[in-house]
Amino acid sequence: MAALFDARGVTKRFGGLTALQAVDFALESGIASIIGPNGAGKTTLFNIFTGLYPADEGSVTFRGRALFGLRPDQITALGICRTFQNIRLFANMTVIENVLVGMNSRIALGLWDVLSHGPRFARTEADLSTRAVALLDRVGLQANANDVARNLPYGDQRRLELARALASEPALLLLDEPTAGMTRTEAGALMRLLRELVVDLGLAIILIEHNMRVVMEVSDRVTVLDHGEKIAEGPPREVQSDARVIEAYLGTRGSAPQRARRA
Amino acid sequence: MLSVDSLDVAYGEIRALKGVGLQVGRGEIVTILGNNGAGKTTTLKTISGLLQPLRGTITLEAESLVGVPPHEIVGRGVAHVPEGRRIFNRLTVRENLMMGAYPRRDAGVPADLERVVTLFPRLKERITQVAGTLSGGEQQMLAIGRALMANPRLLLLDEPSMGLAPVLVEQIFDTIADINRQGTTILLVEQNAAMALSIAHRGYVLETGAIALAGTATELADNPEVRRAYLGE
Amino acid sequence: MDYPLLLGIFPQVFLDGIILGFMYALIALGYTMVYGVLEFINFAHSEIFIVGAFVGVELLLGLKSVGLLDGLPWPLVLFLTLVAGMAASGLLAVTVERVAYRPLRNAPRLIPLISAIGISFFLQDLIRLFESLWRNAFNLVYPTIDVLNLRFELTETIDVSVKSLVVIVAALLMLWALHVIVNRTTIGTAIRAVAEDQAAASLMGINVNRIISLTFLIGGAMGGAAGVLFGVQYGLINPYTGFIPGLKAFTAAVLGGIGNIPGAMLGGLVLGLLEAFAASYLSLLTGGAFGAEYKDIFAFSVLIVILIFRPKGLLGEIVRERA
Amino acid sequence: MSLYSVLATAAVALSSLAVATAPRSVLAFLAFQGALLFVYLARIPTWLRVGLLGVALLLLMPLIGAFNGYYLEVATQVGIFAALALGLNIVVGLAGLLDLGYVAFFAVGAYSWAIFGSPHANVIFGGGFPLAGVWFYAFLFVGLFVAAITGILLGLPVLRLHGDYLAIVTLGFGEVIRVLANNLDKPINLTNGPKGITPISRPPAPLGLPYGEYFYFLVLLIVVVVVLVNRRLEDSHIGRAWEAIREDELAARAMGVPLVRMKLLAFACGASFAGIMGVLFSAKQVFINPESFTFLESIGVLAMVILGGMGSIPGAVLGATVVTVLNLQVLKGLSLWLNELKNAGVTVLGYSLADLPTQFEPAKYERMIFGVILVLMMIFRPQGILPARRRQRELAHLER
Repeated sequence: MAALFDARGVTKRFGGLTALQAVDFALESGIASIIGPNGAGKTTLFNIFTGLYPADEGSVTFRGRALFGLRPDQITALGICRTFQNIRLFANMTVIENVLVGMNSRIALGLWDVLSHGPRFARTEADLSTRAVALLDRVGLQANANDVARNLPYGDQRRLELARALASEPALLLLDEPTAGMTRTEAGALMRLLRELVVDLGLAIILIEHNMRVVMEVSDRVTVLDHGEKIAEGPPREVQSDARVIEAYLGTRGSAPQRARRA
Repeated sequence: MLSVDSLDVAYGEIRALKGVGLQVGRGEIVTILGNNGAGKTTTLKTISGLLQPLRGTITLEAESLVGVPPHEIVGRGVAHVPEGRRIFNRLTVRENLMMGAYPRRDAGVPADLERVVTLFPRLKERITQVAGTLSGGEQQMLAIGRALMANPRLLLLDEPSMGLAPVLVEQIFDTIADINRQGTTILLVEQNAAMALSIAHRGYVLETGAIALAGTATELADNPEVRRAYLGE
Repeated sequence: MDYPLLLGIFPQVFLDGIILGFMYALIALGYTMVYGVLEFINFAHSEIFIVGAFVGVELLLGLKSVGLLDGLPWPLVLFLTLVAGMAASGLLAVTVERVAYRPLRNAPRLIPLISAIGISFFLQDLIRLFESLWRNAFNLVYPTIDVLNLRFELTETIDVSVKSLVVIVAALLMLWALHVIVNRTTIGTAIRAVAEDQAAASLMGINVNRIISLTFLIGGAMGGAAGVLFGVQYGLINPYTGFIPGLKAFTAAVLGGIGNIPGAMLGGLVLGLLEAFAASYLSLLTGGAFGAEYKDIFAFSVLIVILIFRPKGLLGEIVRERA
Repeated sequence: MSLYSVLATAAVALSSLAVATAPRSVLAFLAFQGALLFVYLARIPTWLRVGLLGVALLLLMPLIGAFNGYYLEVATQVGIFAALALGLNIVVGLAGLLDLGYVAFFAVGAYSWAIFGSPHANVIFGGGFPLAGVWFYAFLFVGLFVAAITGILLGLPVLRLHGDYLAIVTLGFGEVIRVLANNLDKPINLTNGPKGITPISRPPAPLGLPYGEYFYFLVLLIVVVVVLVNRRLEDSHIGRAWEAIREDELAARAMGVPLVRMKLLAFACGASFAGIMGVLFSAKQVFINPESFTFLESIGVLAMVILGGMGSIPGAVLGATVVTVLNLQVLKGLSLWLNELKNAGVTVLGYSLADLPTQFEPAKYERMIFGVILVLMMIFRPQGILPARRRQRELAHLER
């Protein structure tokens, strides 16, 4: 049987610069992390997976269906949704409206339903609100439903982005640095939530993370990118001790806390 | 040297800083620790004039910096390396560095250019290259080098480790310590508390827009609160 | 089909196209420089351009009324007219930025654009109002300077007027000067730095407002020069004349890659040539069914096609959008 | 009854009385319009508001029209432009796409009826034209569809463009339509060129209504439908998708909003209203030529949307009223008044008005008015007079 998500030989060039070189990446279930230095091509990979960039070579299949050539909204409708590294909420819309937009690909109303305001319209709208409230509940933002997204604190904005992505009922969730800027407590809570999602909803998750502690704690598998190439892949412990990974990314000298004591 | 007192800053309705006060003495490295949204970047932006405070004072060697536009603050000897580096991607490395010395009319510019490329030999190799083609670490070096071209008395550094591989972070911090040894006072904002405390003399902890803790680097590194919340123990 | 005729007019049409192209190029610089720095279409630039033409015609008419038009050497007259047009348009551009754009610097993008459209409309009628009260006419004709109308016969079918040569030489000189300023001077580097990142530039000690004013001054002055040259070349102007050439010049800027100075020159030339050929050949090739009046449609079609297939223009760089 | 309720009722009653007693006074009619605005804004019970507006629009206005037909003409024009402004409001206000060639769709609608509803079609198809007046009603829908399809055809290639590029391309498109209207008298005479098409058939008016009243009611009906459509779109997943696109196009796409389809929908909706109004306009005017479809008109409609408040439905109506009244009444009135003063040889501060240059005519300066409106609104009140809730938020954080 084909894997849930299978990318093969993905290559992307920007002008003369090769951002990704024949990257393979497959995922059946659970949480996989992608790590690597800035500019290694992690976010570019996400942009290709979600249809925002066309790839130059390679193929990506999701549940056996080829994704290249599909528009981002079609990919979302198939069940892949994402968050952004630098938070891209609809800043002037309310929290609940943000979530409702996320449901767009699951709404089966036509123009005529909207213009005629028929019973189907009323039913659907009511159902959407109920589900949106439930999602906000899940990420702990139920009290903020009618706040304007712009006014939420940083950590809450990240959680709202997660809720908005979940609103599209994805089977695969792509999270771009979800814990950036969160306190350790917040990051821990978020990781527990992700684990819950995997268990409760059978969700598969791909994470881009810089926080190595988070990566080691939560991932089932880790992929390391450097200069657009995959240099290592495997269970977290194995990758952590890989010589190439240490050289390209982790560094060899004493870990930071020891340096702190030295000062 | 720099003295900030009861600083209030707001974005629209959201209050970002509430009565922040801090001192930086000549020759020191002072670090500001804190989580995202705590107000670290806002503090630096207010010092360098990019943001205007609602109230409070900022004085550099007895001169007030409040209300002075950012391009004049550079002339007073404060250079700011902004978050995310913000180098000029379409300019060459040399043009980027020369922009750092834009307001200077003195004869010391060539000597400072020499000093910067000695500090960062990689920049010398790539001096005619367009800055957008540099790697992340090189871009960070360029951003710091560009700020040094203003020949500042006080250097403000915002998250120099951000987005860099752990292996590069160490190099950058070693260089920051070097720059300080050569006589430049440094105010350093960092998420990577361990690294920051390893080179700083003193530090402040910022929480939701207010100073929560202050002390020497060793005091902070030994403080159980700091160890739990920022050093992850 | 009359092939000898088609071939015979070719060089003349080519020359006309080049002249028109330089005119577009000069106007396009105003759009492209401002766009490069502020990412904003200075919609009022077409009026800034036509103000240059009006200041030029007023100066020439003034000189004529005191009898100096034929008394002074013609290169001096032309130089003075150009300088006056450039100064007026440059200062107008700076003023417009100060009054109508600067207060909107941080607003969503459509807002300054709408303000610019407002300024454009306002200026059109302001010129009309002024000229109506001052001369009781707002369609003005450039007074002729005899030397400029002299024509050299290159071959039997092609001739070049002195004014065409003047237009080409003046345009080339100005484009060269601009190139030097932007690429070889510190102030030019500062302009490019501000174009890329205003906040970072201000942290370098660059006075961003001053650089932006300077950009408007240069772009406006180029537009003013184009206005004077336009008047000298084509003679008749009115307050609404600027609109279509402005639009075409913007098309030229987009064609070449907006924000890109060599692109504006290239785009101007390409568009000028296309248009000249369309104007002369469309009617000949379609047996009179479609005439020169379709040249505007032609220009806009080019704009649409370019934007579809090369949205960044001929010389535009492909900028990675950060997700 | 509250003070406001009394005031509102009195304002409507007194101002309509004033118009009845002084049917030639511009000021009296302005007072009537002001009274309606007051009724809309005042804090009075909804039943009273609806009642007063209903009485004023359905009863008083046609009565006033009997005293002075010009006022009914003004009111009808206000209605036409209100519908146009509401159509453009969908495109600019809700979906955030700046369309500078909007009047092109109006032209498409107008020409579709003008050609078939006049003997001009005989030139193209031989005999059998004009179509009978009842066909007008069918052509309201033809105009809608033709304009919507034109909108989609224009939209398909250009909607990938970024905001301000789109603005310029739509401007170019508007010019293309105008140039075509001006020049398609050869090789086949489709539009009769600058001379325009006349006479255009009018529909038979029911109940023997005079045409002034008939068109007034028809326009009113269409405006009501357009308002309804605007509101329903705004409060649906379509409206939310448009807002999301306006906020962050890339994020909207990644969240499953079909970008091109939503933008085309906005374009088509906006265009279709203009198409209907075009058909109505050509029948009402009996004569059309390309002069009615210039860039000036597009900017006029844009000025209405902005003046009222982008994205705001009552704003668009108010904007249409203010701009139309300004053009048709205030500026024209000023010109007439100035001419009378000139002819009477009045002097102001020692300057004889008779010496004013003949080229100076206030009615010709609508561009200046639009220009000043646009710039001042952008600087001092970009959200408009009656702002939409959302636009207020968008701009609030920029204020210092």
